[in-house]
Amino acid sequence: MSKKKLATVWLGGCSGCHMSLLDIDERILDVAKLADIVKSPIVDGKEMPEVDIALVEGSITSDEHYREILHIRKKAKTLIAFGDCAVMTNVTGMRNYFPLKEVFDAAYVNAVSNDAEGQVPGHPSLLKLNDKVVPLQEVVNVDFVIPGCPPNADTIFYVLFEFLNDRLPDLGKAKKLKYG
Amino acid sequence: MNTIPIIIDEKKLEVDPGKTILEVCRENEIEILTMCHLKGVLDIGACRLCLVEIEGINKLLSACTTKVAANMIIRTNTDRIKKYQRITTELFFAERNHVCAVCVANGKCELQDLGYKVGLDHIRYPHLFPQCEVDTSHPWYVMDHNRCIMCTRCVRVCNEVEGAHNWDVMNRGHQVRVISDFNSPWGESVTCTSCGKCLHACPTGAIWPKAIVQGQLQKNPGMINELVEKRKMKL
Amino acid sequence: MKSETAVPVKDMPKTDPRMKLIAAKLKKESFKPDALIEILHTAQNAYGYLPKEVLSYITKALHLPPSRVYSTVTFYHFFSLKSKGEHTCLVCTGTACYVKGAQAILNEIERGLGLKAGQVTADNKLGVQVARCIGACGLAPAVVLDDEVQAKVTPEEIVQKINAKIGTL
Amino acid sequence: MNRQDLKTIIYAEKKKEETNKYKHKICVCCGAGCISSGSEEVMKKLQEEIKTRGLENEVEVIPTGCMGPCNQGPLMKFLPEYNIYQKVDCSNISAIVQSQLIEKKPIEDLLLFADSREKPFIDARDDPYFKKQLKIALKNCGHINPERIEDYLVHNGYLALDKVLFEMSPEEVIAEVKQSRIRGRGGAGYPAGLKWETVYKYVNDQKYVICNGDEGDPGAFMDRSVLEGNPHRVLEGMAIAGYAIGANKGYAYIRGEYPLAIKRFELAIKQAKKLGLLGNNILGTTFSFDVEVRIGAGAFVCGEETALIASIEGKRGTPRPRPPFPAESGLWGKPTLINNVETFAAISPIINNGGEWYSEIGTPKSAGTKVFALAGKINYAGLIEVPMGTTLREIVFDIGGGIQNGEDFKAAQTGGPSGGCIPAEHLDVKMDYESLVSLGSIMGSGGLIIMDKSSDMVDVARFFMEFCMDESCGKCVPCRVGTRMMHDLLQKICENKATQIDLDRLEELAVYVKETSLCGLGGSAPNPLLSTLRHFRQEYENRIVQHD
Repeated sequence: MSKKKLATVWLGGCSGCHMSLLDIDERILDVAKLADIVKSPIVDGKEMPEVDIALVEGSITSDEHYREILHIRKKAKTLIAFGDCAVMTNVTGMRNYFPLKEVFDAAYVNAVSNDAEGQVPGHPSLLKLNDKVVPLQEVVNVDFVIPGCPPNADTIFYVLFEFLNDRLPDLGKAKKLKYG
Repeated sequence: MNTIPIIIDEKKLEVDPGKTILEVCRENEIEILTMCHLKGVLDIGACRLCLVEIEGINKLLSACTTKVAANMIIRTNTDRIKKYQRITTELFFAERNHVCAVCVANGKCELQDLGYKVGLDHIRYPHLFPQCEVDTSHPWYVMDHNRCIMCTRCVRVCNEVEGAHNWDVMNRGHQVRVISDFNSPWGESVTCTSCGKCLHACPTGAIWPKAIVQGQLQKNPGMINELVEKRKMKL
Repeated sequence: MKSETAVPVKDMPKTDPRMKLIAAKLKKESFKPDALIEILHTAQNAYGYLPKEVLSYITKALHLPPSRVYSTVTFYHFFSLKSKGEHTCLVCTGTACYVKGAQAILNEIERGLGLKAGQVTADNKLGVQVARCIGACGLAPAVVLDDEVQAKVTPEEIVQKINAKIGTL
Repeated sequence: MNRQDLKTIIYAEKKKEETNKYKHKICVCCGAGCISSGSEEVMKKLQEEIKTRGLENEVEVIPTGCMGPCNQGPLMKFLPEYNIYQKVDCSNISAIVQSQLIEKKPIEDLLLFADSREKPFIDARDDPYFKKQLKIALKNCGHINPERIEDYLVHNGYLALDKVLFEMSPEEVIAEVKQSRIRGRGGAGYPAGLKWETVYKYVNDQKYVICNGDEGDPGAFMDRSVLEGNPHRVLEGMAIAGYAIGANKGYAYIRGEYPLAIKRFELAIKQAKKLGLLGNNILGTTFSFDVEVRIGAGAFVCGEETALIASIEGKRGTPRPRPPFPAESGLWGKPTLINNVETFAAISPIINNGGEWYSEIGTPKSAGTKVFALAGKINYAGLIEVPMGTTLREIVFDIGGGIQNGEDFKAAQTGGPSGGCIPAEHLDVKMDYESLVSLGSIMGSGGLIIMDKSSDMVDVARFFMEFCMDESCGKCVPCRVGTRMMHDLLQKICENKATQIDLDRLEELAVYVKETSLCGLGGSAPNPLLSTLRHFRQEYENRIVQHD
C-alpha cells in the first residue's frame, strides 16, 4: 500500500485543534508510517498539493478563507471538518449575532486599549471579513466531521487512523462525540 | 390495583393503568429521550423527543402526555423515530447560540448529552444566530437567553412548585423568550423569591449562579421531584 | 432592557374616562382572571394601545402574576404595547390580496413613508400594519385606512389617500 | 315565553308578511364586503328616494347579509321580481327606482353581471351563478334582516329548537345529526354526530358548547358571512347542541377582525334572550342555555380547539397534546363540544327536514353542502354554497365566471395555510374531503383562491410558510424552529441561491414537521409546500443552482 498524503489547514479558528493534534504524541509515528504530512501549519509546505485527506480547522470568516476552502475541496479526496469552529462556527461565529460594523467598532474603536485615534483598518491588501461566519459545510461538501473544542487527541488519532486504513470511523458508535 | 398488559418494543409488560407511557418506560429501563419533561412538574409535550409509535394510531404521540391503555403496542426506537429525534436535536442547536466551548454547563448539559445520544456530529441546517440578551441583573443568578431551549421547565417550576410565577413566555413562534415579570430585568422582579429552583430545572446553561466558570455548574434537577414528594408527605 | 416600575393603582388618574371604562369592565367580569383577554380588549380600544400603567393596574385588579399578563399580551397580535399612531393604515396580506398584488402596495407605502410595516411615522401621525386577512377577499387587494376599507386599490391610489389623510389633518 | 307564544309570534309574523301592505321589498346587501363598497350610503339614499317619491307605503327596504358576489357590490335586490343590481352607487339609484318601481321594467345594463355576460338574467335565479348553488347554511343570508329576530322567525326560525325541546330526546337529536352524516366544517371533517355523542356520554354536571368562529385562514370569510347574515341560525344550532349533549353554557369565539359579526351576534343573543329563546327555562321547559361571546385577539392558532379553549380561559392560545380530547376534558377541564360556525348553521335544517334529507345531498362520504369563499384571479369573487362533490371546474367556470382577463387557470389553493394547490389537470376533482386529501390538499374551512400564471408557486409556498412561521405559537420545537428553517430555505430558493441539497433538506423537514408537530397548525404547515412540490416540482427545480 502506497503512502497517503495528509494536509492540515488552519482557517478561522484559534489553532487549538492543531495543538490537540500534536497531543497525539508518539502516535504521530503511527500516522507517519501511513501518510506524509505534506502541508500543515506545523510543516514547511507552501502550496496545497493533491492530498488524500485534509483536516480543516476553523470556519469561513473572510473572502480569503472562501477561496481557500474551494481550492482545498478541489485538491482533497477526503475533506474533514476539524473541530467545533469548522463544524458549527462555535466561538468564531459569536460575532454573527451582531452587525459587522459593531464588531469592528468594538475591536478597533471602542476597546479600552484604543486611544482616540483608533480606527478600523481598511488597507486593500488585508483580507475582507464576510458579514457572517459560516461552517465549512455551507460552502463545500464535507466528507467527515470531528466536533470538539478542541477534539480530544484520542479522537483525532482514531479518525486519522481509520481513514488511513481505508475504514470509515463512526464517532457515535465509538462514543467519541464531544462538543465544547 | 389491576394491571393491564402492554407491549413496548416487543417486550411484554404488565403495568398500572393511569401511568403515562414515559413513566412506564422509565420504570422498565426503556430509554425515552426528553427535554421538556421534568419529574415533579406538569408535562406539556413540547419538545417532541419522546414521540412513540402506537399501533392503530397513525399519529406519533408524546410518551410524556399519553396514558397507557390495555393492549397498546408501542414502539420507541424505530428508524423513523430515531431520524426525527436527530432532526429535533439539530433544530435545538441551530435555533439559539449554543457555544459549548464557553458555556458553564459544558460537560453537564442535557442538550449535549442528547446530541451524543442521537449521534449528532454536525448540524445540517444553517444556524439562526439570533441576538439574545444576557440578563445579569439578579444579584446571584444569570439568565442567558442564548442557551435557552424554551423547554419552559423553569416557568413551570416557578409557577407550580415555588408558586411565585416570576417566569413566563412572551411573544410567539421563533420569537418566544422566557421573561421575568413585565419583561423587566430579573434583578428588579417583584415576584422572584430567589429560591433558585429554576437553576436546577434548567437543562442547559441558560440559568446559572454567578461566580462560577466554564464547566463548573452543578445541577440537581431531581431535587424538584424530591421536594414535591416531600411536600406530599408533609415532611 | 429597561426597568418598568408600575404605578400603584391608587395613583391612577381617576378622572380619566378611559380608566373608568376599564374599571367598569373589570367589575362586569367580576374580577375573574379568565376575563383577562376581554379586559385587555377594552383597554386596547380605549387607549389604542396598552400603556404600562394600565397593564399593571389590570394585573393587580385581577390578582395575576405580571409575567402571565405580559405573556398573554405579547401572544396576540391585537394587543400593542406601543401607540399605533393617530391614523392607521392596515394592509391586508391575506392570500387573495397577496395573489392580487398586496406586496406591491405595501412596498410602495413603505417606500413612500420611509418605514417598515409595524412602525409609526416619526411624528406619530400614521402607523402602518399588515393584517393576515380582513375577510374582504372579494375586494382584494384591500387596505384599511382608519377603519374604512379601501377596496381594489392600486399602490398610487393608496399613497394619494394617505397623503390626503396626513396632510389635511 | 312558552311554546304557544313562539307559535303565535311566528304565525303573526307570517300573517303580517302575507298581508303585507308592501308590494315590493328591496334588499340591500349589508355584508362586510358591500359595506366596504359603500352599501350603507346606498341604503340611505334609497330610503330618501323612496320617501321623496311617496312610495314608503308600497316599498320596504331592508338591510341583509351577504348575497354572494362580493366584488360586484354594492348589491341591491328587488323582490318579488328577483332583479339584482350590481355596483349600485348613489348616482343611479333614482334611475333604478324610476324604472323598476314606476315603469315596472328593470334596467338591464345595471343588472348583476351585465358588464361581463352577453345578456344578464332578468330573474337572477336563472343565472348559472345561483342555479348551480344550493344554499342550506346560507339559506336566509341575503333575504332577511340579520338584526331582526322576527325576520328569522318568519323563515321558521327557532322551530327546530322548539321541535327538539318538545318532541325529541337528546339521544334522538344526536341520532338525527348522525344520520345526516354532516362532518365538521372547520377543516378536519370529523363526523359531527360522533363528536356530539362522545360529549354526551361523558357524565358531568357541567358541560360546554363552543362555537369556533376564529376563522383565521387568509382568504376565507364563510364564518364571517354566516355570522353577519344570519346570526340566529348559529345561535339556534348551539342551543340544540346544548340540549343534545347536556350543556347549559355556550361560548362563541369570534375573530376580533370581524367587528360587525360580533355586533350582530351579540344583538342576536340579546334578542333571543328577550324572547326567552335563550337563557333560563327556554320555552317554558327545564332546559336552560346561555351564550357568551368571546372575542379573538388575532392568533391563527386559536382556531385549533385546545388553543381556543386556552384563549377562552384568558391565557396564551397555545395548544396542548391530545388525548385527552376536549370532549373529555375541555374548557376548565369539563366535557366540551367544539364545532365550527358553519356546522352549527346546518343544524336547524337537519332537525327540520330530517337527517336523511341532508345525507342525500352531496357525496356518499361527504354529505351536505359546503360554503366556499371564492377569491383571487376569478371574475365573480364572493361567497358560494354548493353540494359536496361539485367539481372544481364547475365552481371556477360555471359559478365563478372563469379567470379574470381571459387568462388560463393555473391552480386553486384550498384550505388556506393548511391546504394545498390543485393544478389545472385536476380541475375535474370533486370537492369533497377525501378527494382533496388525495391530491395533497384539504377541504379546510372553505377558502378557495384561484391563481393564474402570474402566481409563482414557489413564492406561494413561501408566502404560506411565512404565515405559519409568524402564527406558530412557539411551544413545540418542530413548528417553532422547523417552520422558520423551511421559510428560510424557501426564501433561498426564491432568490435562486439554493442547491439540490437544500431542496432535499426542505423536503425532509417538511415531512418531519408534518409528523411531529404538537397540533394541527404545525402538522399541516408543510402542506402548501408539499403540494406545490408534488404538482409544480419543475418550478422548484428551475431555480436550483449547482454547487461549485
